[in-house]
Amino acid sequence: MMPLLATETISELLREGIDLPVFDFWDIPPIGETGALILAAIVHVALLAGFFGLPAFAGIWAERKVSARIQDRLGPTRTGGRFGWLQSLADGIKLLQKEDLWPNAADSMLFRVAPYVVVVSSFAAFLFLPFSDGWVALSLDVGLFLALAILSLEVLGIILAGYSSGSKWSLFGGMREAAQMVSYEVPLGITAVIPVLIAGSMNLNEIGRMQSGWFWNWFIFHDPFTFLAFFVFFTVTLASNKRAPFDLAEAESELVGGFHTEYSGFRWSVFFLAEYASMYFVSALGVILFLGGWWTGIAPIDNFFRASGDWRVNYLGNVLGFAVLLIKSSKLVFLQIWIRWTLPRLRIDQVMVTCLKYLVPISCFLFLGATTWSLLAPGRVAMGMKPGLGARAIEAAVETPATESEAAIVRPVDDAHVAMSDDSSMIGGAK
Amino acid sequence: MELLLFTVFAAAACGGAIAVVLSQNVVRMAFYLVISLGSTAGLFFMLNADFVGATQLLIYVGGTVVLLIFGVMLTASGPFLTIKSSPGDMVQAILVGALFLGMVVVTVLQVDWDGNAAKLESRYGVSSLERPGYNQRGEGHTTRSIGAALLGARFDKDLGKNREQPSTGYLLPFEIVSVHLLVVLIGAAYLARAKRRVNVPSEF
Amino acid sequence: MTPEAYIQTGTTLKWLLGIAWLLPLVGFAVEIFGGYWGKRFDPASNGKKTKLAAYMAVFCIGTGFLLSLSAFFIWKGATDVQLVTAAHAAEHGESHDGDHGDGHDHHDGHDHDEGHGHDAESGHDQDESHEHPHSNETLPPADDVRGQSPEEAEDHEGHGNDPYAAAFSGTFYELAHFGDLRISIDYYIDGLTLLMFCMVTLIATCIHIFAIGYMSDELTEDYEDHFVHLPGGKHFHRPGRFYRFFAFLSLFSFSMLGLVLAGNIFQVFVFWELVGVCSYLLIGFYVERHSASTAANKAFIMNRVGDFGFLIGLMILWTYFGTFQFANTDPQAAGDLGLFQMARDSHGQLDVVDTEEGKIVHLRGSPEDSERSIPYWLLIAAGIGIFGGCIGKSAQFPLQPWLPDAMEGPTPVSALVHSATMVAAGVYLTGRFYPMFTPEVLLTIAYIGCITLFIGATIAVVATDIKRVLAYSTISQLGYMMLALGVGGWGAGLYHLITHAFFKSLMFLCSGSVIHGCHHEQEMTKMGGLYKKMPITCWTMFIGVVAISGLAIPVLNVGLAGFYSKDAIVASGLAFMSGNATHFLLFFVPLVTAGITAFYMFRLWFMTFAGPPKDQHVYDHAHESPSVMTVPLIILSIFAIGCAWFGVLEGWILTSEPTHVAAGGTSAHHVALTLPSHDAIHGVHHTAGTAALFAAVVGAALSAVFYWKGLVDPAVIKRSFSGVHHFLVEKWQFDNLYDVMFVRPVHVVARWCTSFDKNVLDAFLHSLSRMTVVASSWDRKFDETFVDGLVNIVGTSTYRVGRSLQVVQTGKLRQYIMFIALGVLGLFVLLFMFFPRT
Amino acid sequence: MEGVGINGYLAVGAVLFVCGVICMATKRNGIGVLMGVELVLNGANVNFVAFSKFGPLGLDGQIASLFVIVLAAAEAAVALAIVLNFYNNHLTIDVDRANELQG
Repeated sequence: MMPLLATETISELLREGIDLPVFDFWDIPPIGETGALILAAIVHVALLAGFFGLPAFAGIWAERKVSARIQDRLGPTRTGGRFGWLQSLADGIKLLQKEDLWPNAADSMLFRVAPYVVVVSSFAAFLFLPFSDGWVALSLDVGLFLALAILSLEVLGIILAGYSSGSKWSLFGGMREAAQMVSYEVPLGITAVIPVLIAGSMNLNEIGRMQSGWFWNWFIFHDPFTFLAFFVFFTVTLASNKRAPFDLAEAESELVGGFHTEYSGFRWSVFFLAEYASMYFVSALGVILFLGGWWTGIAPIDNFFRASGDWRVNYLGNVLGFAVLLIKSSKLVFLQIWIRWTLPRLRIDQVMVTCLKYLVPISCFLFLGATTWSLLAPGRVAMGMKPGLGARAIEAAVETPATESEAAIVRPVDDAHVAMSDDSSMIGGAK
Repeated sequence: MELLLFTVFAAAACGGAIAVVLSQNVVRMAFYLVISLGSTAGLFFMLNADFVGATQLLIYVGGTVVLLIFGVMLTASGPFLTIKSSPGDMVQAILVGALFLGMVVVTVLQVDWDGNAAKLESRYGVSSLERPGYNQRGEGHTTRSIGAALLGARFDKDLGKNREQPSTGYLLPFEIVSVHLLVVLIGAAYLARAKRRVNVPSEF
Repeated sequence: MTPEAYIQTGTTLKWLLGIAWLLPLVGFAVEIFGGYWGKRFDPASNGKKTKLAAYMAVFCIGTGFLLSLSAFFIWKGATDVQLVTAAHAAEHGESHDGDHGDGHDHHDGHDHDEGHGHDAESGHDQDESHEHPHSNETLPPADDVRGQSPEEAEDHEGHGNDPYAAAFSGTFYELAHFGDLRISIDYYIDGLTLLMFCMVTLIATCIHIFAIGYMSDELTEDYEDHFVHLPGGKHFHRPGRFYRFFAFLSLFSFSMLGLVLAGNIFQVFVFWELVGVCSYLLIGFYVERHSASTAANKAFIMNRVGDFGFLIGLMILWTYFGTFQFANTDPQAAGDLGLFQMARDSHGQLDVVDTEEGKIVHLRGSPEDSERSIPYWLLIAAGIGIFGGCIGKSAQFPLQPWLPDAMEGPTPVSALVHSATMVAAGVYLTGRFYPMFTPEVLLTIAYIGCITLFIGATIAVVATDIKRVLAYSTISQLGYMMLALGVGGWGAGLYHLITHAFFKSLMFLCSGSVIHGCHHEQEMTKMGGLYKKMPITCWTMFIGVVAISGLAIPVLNVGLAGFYSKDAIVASGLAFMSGNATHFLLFFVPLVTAGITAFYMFRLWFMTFAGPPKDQHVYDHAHESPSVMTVPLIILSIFAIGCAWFGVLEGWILTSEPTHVAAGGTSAHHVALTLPSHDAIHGVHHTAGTAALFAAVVGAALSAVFYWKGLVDPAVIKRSFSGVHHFLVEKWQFDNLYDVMFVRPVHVVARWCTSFDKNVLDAFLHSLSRMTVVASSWDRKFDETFVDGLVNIVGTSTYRVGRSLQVVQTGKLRQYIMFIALGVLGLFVLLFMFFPRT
Repeated sequence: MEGVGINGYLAVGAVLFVCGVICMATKRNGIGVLMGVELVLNGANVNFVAFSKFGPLGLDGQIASLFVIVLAAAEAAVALAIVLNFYNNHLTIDVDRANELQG
């Protein structure tokens, strides 16, 4: 089957016909592979779309409330129903009703396409996010890699928006965004690679699984370098979301509205939807990479749910994990909002200096440090290989075969791989 | 299903490419380029090359094209810059391109792929498509293999064979590319830094 | 010693001595670069110069001394050598056959440690040797470790006269390996090496310290050299070269220690040349002085003459032995033999066989090449060749004239390089390479030494320059050493080498102190009465004079260092004469020269320190040197007095004596010769000692009569023997002789060559060139019409084609791309046309 | 599931390649030319990966295409720098103006 639609949960069940006890009374016949895939995709998309809208909605509401608390304003706490949550709904309805217009000077095609590019990429990133153990739409070997790649597509939409508006404010906003993002992707990538290095996999589900048990198994507590790396990662994600203090692309005081100056109505709201969704996404990413993912961090609880043979208990455990992930990510989102309303905005040159002169070297140093730590600390496995790298990786691969086919082929020829691992010391330079 | 996906991606890739050719606005060209390259990434996924596809997305779409647009903005002397090419050139080029395409397609169609596979099989004994250690089920878990190959170990070639000398993989090319990238980084920074010419020579 | 203990000790010694050896090299590098760059990087130190270089050099060599000393004690403790004197060596050598475990040997050895007195024990020794009679002819004295089974080696543990049990050899680093040729940095450590290390580092330390004071006038940015006269009556000015002096001294120390430590003859040669270079640099330290630079050249060239012989020797050895290593003493690697082990069997004998092609010497080695041999005459040639190098380095006849001229260098250099260490290296090498010398070579060595010692001593009698007297004295003393080695007194020669080093460097330093005190006045005729002005220098010098003269208290037989060693030499000569009556000169010349030595040394002392001042100006300005110069004098004088007491020193030297020496022997190969055994030498020791002491006393007394009391005016003698005096003042006419023999003939030949060049070769060349001019003028015409025409046609046509192709070069990127695409298309079409698919 | 043979992928590669060539040949905008280069490289990449699945190349094809991608990024950076320089000197990025080397 094709990797593009590989899932671990629903599609497997669908393909072989659902025989879960819960669904017994439904008596659904097997629907064939193609049908199962399509059905699985639809289910996933529906679930994800729901989840995509929710944090955005909650985020906008939270932003309002938090900023009001921080700035000592009373309005947002009073208006719009209890705790003001209706205000967001009202705003949404208002925006939907507005007339869809675009400036004369705009490049109309790109102007219209840009918000969709943003929102599609932001949404697509959720495909790779495991919400609990195995609850992931696409469980890919290159999950983290693809997630970062697709996140970077969001930038493209913003640049297009800025360019096509035909306004100098928008153009400046777009250019700033381009410069900022191209730069910040470097430390983002490097700091994201550090947990990958420790876990030995880019599969986000795998990375999350490796942090089970007590909370000191979380990668943030793995070594001093990962501890620092988390904060660098968090800082960089702030910038990649155009959150204050790095929100130069939409700096109101200088650029009116930056790249979305000329947008209004639904298109404008789509930008915001995407921004809050990706706020949540990067927070969840940080949680999975560093903060133990969906695990509570208290080993007995997690083990109770995992070890149980009953699928219902397992399922309950997954639900608990989902909740834990939500809570952890929400705290990070809250932190982002807090920072936005606390810190003043930087200048564009300061933003670039922060990235290129500080964050890049720091993240490189942390990467080196984490590498060295993994090599030196006994019992830890770096990059899925034992210290010595090189062909010794073969040995590691034999011990933990990546696929069944590899394992099947490898096992009968133990002598051969022993001979090769002898040579490995030569190749790896360990001697 | 596969055919459907292939059709979608191939159409998007080719259509994007043709749109790049026909479009006159640079930024639009970039947008179409993104579509074309992204669809190519989809084709890569279909070809079980998940890592290559992801790289294509990250580096090409996320990096190179953004860089290109950035360049457009740095060099734009007016809004919505278009430098139109003459229709004559267009026709000429499309003629040559069509010839070229025709030639390639004809050549490809003439190749007897099954015959070639049979030849390879007769020469090497086993089917060249069924290599031990390499993923025949085609689930696209190539990341580990590629990573190991870049570090100098070839699972797909060395596993299961009693070979005296393990292959060296791509360690050296990898290092060379690394150094090359560094050189490019410095070179680009040097080339692009702001230089103010005192007097631009009128001739030459 | 067990193999483990052997390896452990060997490693310890290797590193101790290795560090002591390399430290001066580090010092040299730091000093030369630090000194050179220091003043450039520190413009603040304008005019003031630092003594750091000197401290660095002193630190390096001083540390080297401490390391050598500790190495010596480690060696002594590990090998448990029994001290033996000449008399005991032979006895020990054979007694091991019979009574092994009776502890007798040990007892005797210790006796000798404590009480010095040949006479007291000579009777006892004689008894011992009678109990175990041996014949000098066949003589199986002691064997060495080579070729022994391990049990045998253990048997001989702690045996005092077993040289290879107390020697350690090995390799520091292998430089290259071409086929059979192995070029490596080896070491060979035995008692002699260690003593030389201690001696060299101790003396060098003293001289380094002394030089801090002596060279202090170089500590200026503007040094005025009074000996270089520029036109206009001015003197030459230059920056001081304090750091350079110490850098060179450090380099020299490094080279000298390397020479001593060397484990193969090729390495010796390398360091041999290095000390030569250092000597050259140091003699020419005042390079602006014409005399200094010519003296440096002279020294260098004369050494090259000797080294030529050395090279020939090396080639012969390499050709026939295939190795350069001296000996391999590692009991575990018994198969890999060195030079000595190949040449001599386990009894120290050469295996000479008469064949129809002449005498050959069978070489020992691994069983597969048991047929290895070397013609006897080539062994002689090799020995004489190597000794040729020693002649050059040790200033032996006929290459001795360079040494007096070398006194142009600063006095510490004369003390270190040209009296105590480098010139003694020739003697050291002769001693070290002793097993390779056939009796014929030894006889040559003896006669060369004999001639040298007489020439040196006689010239010293008439020399008036204080340093030159000492230089000739050095030549003469080196002759003594060579003579001793030549007549079989191996221990005596090297014994004298050590003692001489102490008192001769002491005297040189004293003379340096005098020269320093008298503001660079070197003529003794302008000195006198200096004992009041510089008492410490005076009395330390007196100790040196007494030591070299070999004076002693007759009844108690207690004397200074030189007494014992010179006695040993004269005794060796006497013993040799008693075996070979034809070679009587080898005893009488040294005996007479002992008297002459005492005469000229006391003459020097009297003229310098005693009597009334001869030049009031010099006298008024003379002053005692600072303590940095006098303290080394006192230290050295202590050694000059006591280093030979109780026979300990001699015993240590004898631990490394080659096996075949102790028992003497006869040879009748080309020259019939009997070499005296230790017994023989010991037997005549008393007689010889008395005679030598008598000669020395006579010489000293005569000197006192002439130069102290003034009872006889030396001028009168000079006038009545004016011919002889002139002959001596002209240094036996050697310089003139060489001028006539070599320099002038070369000039004549050169003139011939010049005229041949000018008249024949040049004419030929001129005619050739004229012909070439004619030919080339024809060629030019051809060139201009045909070749140029052709080239022009090609050029213009290329130009036209290029012009016509210019149109294609549109400069448009897009067109080029079209061209490329079309080109590829065309290529494919061609491909399909000419290579259709089958 | 019916398979798509290698020919389909090769055809896509050919189209991309030819489009790239045409793009290079027709665009007067320097950055447009660059985009053409990217298309050409991409067409080649499709072929590489296709052969890696259908042909004997195996993992080597994928790695080759990886190198192509990485080097294309590097090439884009340098080319962009050149374009910027060109713009600084000519105040345009019309490659037809870069005809100083005309014969």
